[in-house]
Amino acid sequence: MELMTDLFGKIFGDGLSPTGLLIAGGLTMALIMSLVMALCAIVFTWTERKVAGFIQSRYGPMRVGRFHGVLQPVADMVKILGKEDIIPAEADKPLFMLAPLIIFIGSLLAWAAIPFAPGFIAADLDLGLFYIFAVSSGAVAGILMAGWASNNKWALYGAARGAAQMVSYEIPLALSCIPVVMLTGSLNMNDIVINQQGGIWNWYVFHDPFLFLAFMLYFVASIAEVNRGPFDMPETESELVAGYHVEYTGMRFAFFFLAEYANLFLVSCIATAVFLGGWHPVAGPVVLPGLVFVIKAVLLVLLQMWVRWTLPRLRVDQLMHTCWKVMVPLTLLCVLGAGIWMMATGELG
Amino acid sequence: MRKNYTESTTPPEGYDPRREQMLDFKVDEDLALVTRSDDKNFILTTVDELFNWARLSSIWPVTFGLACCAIEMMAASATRYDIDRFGAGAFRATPRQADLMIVSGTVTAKMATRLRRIYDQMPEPKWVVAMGSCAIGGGPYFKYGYHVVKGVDFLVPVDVYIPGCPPRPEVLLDGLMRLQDKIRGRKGKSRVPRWVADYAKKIPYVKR
Amino acid sequence: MSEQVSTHGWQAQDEPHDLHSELLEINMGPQHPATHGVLRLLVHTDGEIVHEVTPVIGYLHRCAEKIAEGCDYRQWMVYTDRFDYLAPMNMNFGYAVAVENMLGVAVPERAEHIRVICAELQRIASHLIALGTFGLDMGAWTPLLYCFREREEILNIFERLSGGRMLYNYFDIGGLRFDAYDGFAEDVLDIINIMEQKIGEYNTLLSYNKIFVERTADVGIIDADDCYAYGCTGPVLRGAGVPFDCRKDDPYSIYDRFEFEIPYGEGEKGTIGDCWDRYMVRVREMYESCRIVRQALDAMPDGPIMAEDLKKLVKPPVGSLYTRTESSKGEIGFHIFSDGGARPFRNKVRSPSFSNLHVLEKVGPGLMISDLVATVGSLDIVLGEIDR
Amino acid sequence: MEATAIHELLKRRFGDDVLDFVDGHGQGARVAAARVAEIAQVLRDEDELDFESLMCLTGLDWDGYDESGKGKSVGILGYDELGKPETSDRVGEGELGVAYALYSHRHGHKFCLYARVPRQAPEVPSVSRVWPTAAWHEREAFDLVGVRFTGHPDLRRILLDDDWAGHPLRKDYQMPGVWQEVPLAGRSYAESKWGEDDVVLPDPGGDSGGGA
Repeated sequence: MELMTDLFGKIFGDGLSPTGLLIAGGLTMALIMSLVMALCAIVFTWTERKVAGFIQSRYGPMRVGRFHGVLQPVADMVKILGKEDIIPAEADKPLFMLAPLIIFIGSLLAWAAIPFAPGFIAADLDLGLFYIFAVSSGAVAGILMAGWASNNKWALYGAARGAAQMVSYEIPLALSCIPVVMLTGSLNMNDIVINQQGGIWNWYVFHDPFLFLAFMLYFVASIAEVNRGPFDMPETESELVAGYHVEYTGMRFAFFFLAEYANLFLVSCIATAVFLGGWHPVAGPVVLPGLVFVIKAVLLVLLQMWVRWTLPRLRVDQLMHTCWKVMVPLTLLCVLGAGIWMMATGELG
Repeated sequence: MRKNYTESTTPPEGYDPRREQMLDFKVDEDLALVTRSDDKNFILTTVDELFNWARLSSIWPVTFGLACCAIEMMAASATRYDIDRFGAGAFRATPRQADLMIVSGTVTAKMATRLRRIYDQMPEPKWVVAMGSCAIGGGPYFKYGYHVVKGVDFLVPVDVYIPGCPPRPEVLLDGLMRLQDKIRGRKGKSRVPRWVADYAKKIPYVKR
Repeated sequence: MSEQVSTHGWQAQDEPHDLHSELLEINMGPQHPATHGVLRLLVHTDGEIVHEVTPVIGYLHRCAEKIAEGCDYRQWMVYTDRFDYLAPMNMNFGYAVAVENMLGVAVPERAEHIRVICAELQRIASHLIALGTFGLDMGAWTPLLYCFREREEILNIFERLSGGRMLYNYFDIGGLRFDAYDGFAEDVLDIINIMEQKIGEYNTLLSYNKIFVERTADVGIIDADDCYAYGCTGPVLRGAGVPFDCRKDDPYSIYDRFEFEIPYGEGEKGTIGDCWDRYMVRVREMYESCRIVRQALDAMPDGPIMAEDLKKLVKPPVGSLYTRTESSKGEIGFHIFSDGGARPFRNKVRSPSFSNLHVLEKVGPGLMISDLVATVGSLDIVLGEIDR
Repeated sequence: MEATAIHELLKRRFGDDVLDFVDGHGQGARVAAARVAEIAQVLRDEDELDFESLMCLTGLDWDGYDESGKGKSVGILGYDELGKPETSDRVGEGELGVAYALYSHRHGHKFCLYARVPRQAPEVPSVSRVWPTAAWHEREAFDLVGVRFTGHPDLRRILLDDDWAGHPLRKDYQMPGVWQEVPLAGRSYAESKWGEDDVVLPDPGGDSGGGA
């Protein structure tokens, strides 16, 4: 945001008060972030279908928009805009209408603290990482509301599963980032990224074995957190039809749809910033920091898609088992191990 | 019996060797025409046209398999035929998010009310494709089918009829394109090339 | 579960009396991605646990048995295609054998060999769908499309053979409708060679996948006694550790001439008779089918493909006969009652999926919803033959 | 064990309730309908018989059966060319029947039971306690033919809906024109709504089965 306020400061000179600068900069940044979010959702729906096609030895969208169906997501979105909006008669209307917005806003808010490039961060919070986890966990409320308000048994099942799953996986997700926080001594996202400068071996993922394990755990937990295969319990198409959004049509469904892909990118961005050195390239000086950041995040997204289209899905009890009996102890082990490592190598304090 | 077989498969006179090429999508001029007309829609003249383009480009069918034809519907969405190329590969399990109901198979009396309900649950605009002889008019179950509805258009309005028992996936794709024509607002003519129609007329009627 | 309201005095005062939990009644189907067609499962659940499951069938009842009384024996062959539309050749085979047994007709050698080749290829194709859709029930999309990819190759052969892509009407009473085309043997050999490699691919992708094994091992156990009691046959019975196969134990056609094993469940990953065993039986059966096809190709003679002395309108003698053959789903039986006329007096079809689905009432309670989906998937039902 | 020997054995156990031996294709015994369940119990439990598997249970309507074997049995009613149900004044007569096809996995032998019941009171004891698989087969026979199985745990229609009228596999069954506002009658080609514009012609390159 500083970048934006500086920019506006240069443009308007003294014409704007500091408060005005702050508001203008904040609004611009919010706009950019929403656009990035919408754009990534649109791009990733297309990517998902192409990746699925590639894995399944077919093409995926080919016809809409001449080259490899590049306009497919645009067509999807425009079509969804034009669909009839149905609210079931028995549904709890206010909650039904609110739920998609909560999920959408939950993932939108989290974007504020993602550092794409030096200075290019909407809100450079001291508690950045904490803020991200806190805000994005609001999606649980949205899923529960959607499932409850739909007045549909499948939706209720999806919501119950989704709530259990997301609340549980918050813990390994956050815990796996703790070693990094210990190393950096800060929750500020910018600080975390800046501490990783100087080539690939300074990235936290390769700092020590415990951090590598922590990254792996983070990756698995993040897939579960965004409800994608093999952890797509809340929507399990072959069991719960469509899970919590079974009754949603048109634009309201599109919000879920967008939020899913935005979240997908979000968790990848967090992983990039926290473990993969953020905007720092593999080696050499920092060039095009934003691009480097996005490339890393997109690669992670592709990895998630690869996983989704390859693996079968877990059962709901196995999912919880994995979380509480495997991942939480392992993340705690990582915290402990990283601490011991720091003491041994004298990095502590 | 063997004799009949050879008779009916030997190409009659006037058989066009271009046929083999025409079946290949890459050189299919008809398909090229469709894609080229998509280009025209880039220049958006009216909002209507934009929406029509979006609708025809992203027809999401509901996962609604009834009988034999459902397997061909699956085949059409699977590797070789890949209905996803036309943007119609996102099969939605819930009718709330679907645009197209492919009635793929025999509609029975017991299923009729359920079919109607699924249709009612779909949001407008929605389309129905009657796939296969059974969905068109009872098919082979016409004469003694006490439990078979003789055509799904008794129950819901149908946009495209795709004959066959079951229709090949290619024909389903063709039906999808006819549906696209219809959405586009074109006069939906059954655009079978002349040589195909001529060829069809020359197939000898085999009487057993 | 209403009886769980406590009777302790102090608790009864504190809690309102109407506080109780109920079982949730949910309808799985008729339109549901996991029911393999238009099956409806009436499920009573307590949270994720299934308390009671009642299959409701008949949504695809197409009156084929009534139609049988209205058309002659040959004409009805078309409808047998549409019972198990994933394995029409096996259905044709079963019906043809049934009527031939009644007539006492000997089928020419060449026709028998082509029949066996077709039936075994069809078994592979059907098992491919079973594998793929089972994977889909587990949430693995990709294996389904791989399976479809290989299935298309088999359908190619059938299409050249019979003219139909999916429903063939290829077998006729007393033989076959058409002879094999030139190069049939080479095509089949190609497919067999491809298939034997691809099965390994499926094993890597799905069968021995850790998550897949976790999901299917020790789930939905159907033991041998249940199978006998509920009339389960085919891979369900063999998955329960009983090496019973009509091709071997009640031989028809020329199956007694071929060497092949009957794979059966050994509880490799869990208990005998769990979903994984049933799945694996199908995978191994595909290998065995490949073996049979190779032997049949080697032994295939030249000659006629139709029984010589057979009229167009066949009239089996008075009486009734139950004939069973092994389709890809299990024992397909035709109980034909003849009055000596050109039309069957009554054709009863005993379809394997009908009995295989029935056992769900027994094994369903106690499973989780996900396991129920897995169990239904592992039974590999086809609604066309359940409802007929 | 030979089918004749099984018949002998049953004859010794049940006397006159086991009628004559059916030779020819489906070897078995005609039995009195009232004692089917007991006979079934013996067939399953007797060690030398051990029919643990009921392969098939068929319900059928013997109405208008041509006993002479000339194939002159009564025809059934369907829909005519215009899709309207055919009607007839003929009232069904004759008996209903049930046939059981049994198999023993252990001994590898087969046997059939044939029972007939009068049309007015078509009651047969259920064998679903002997072979659980019979439960669904009996429901189907009840549904399509109308044989009532006494002692069945849950005798409802299975394929058709609960409020369906009549039993379709009876020879005098008249096709329904409408059921619960669902039209079941057909219509002629001229009446059909198929607009020329909408009909997609198939590619004659692939003739899949039948179709247009």
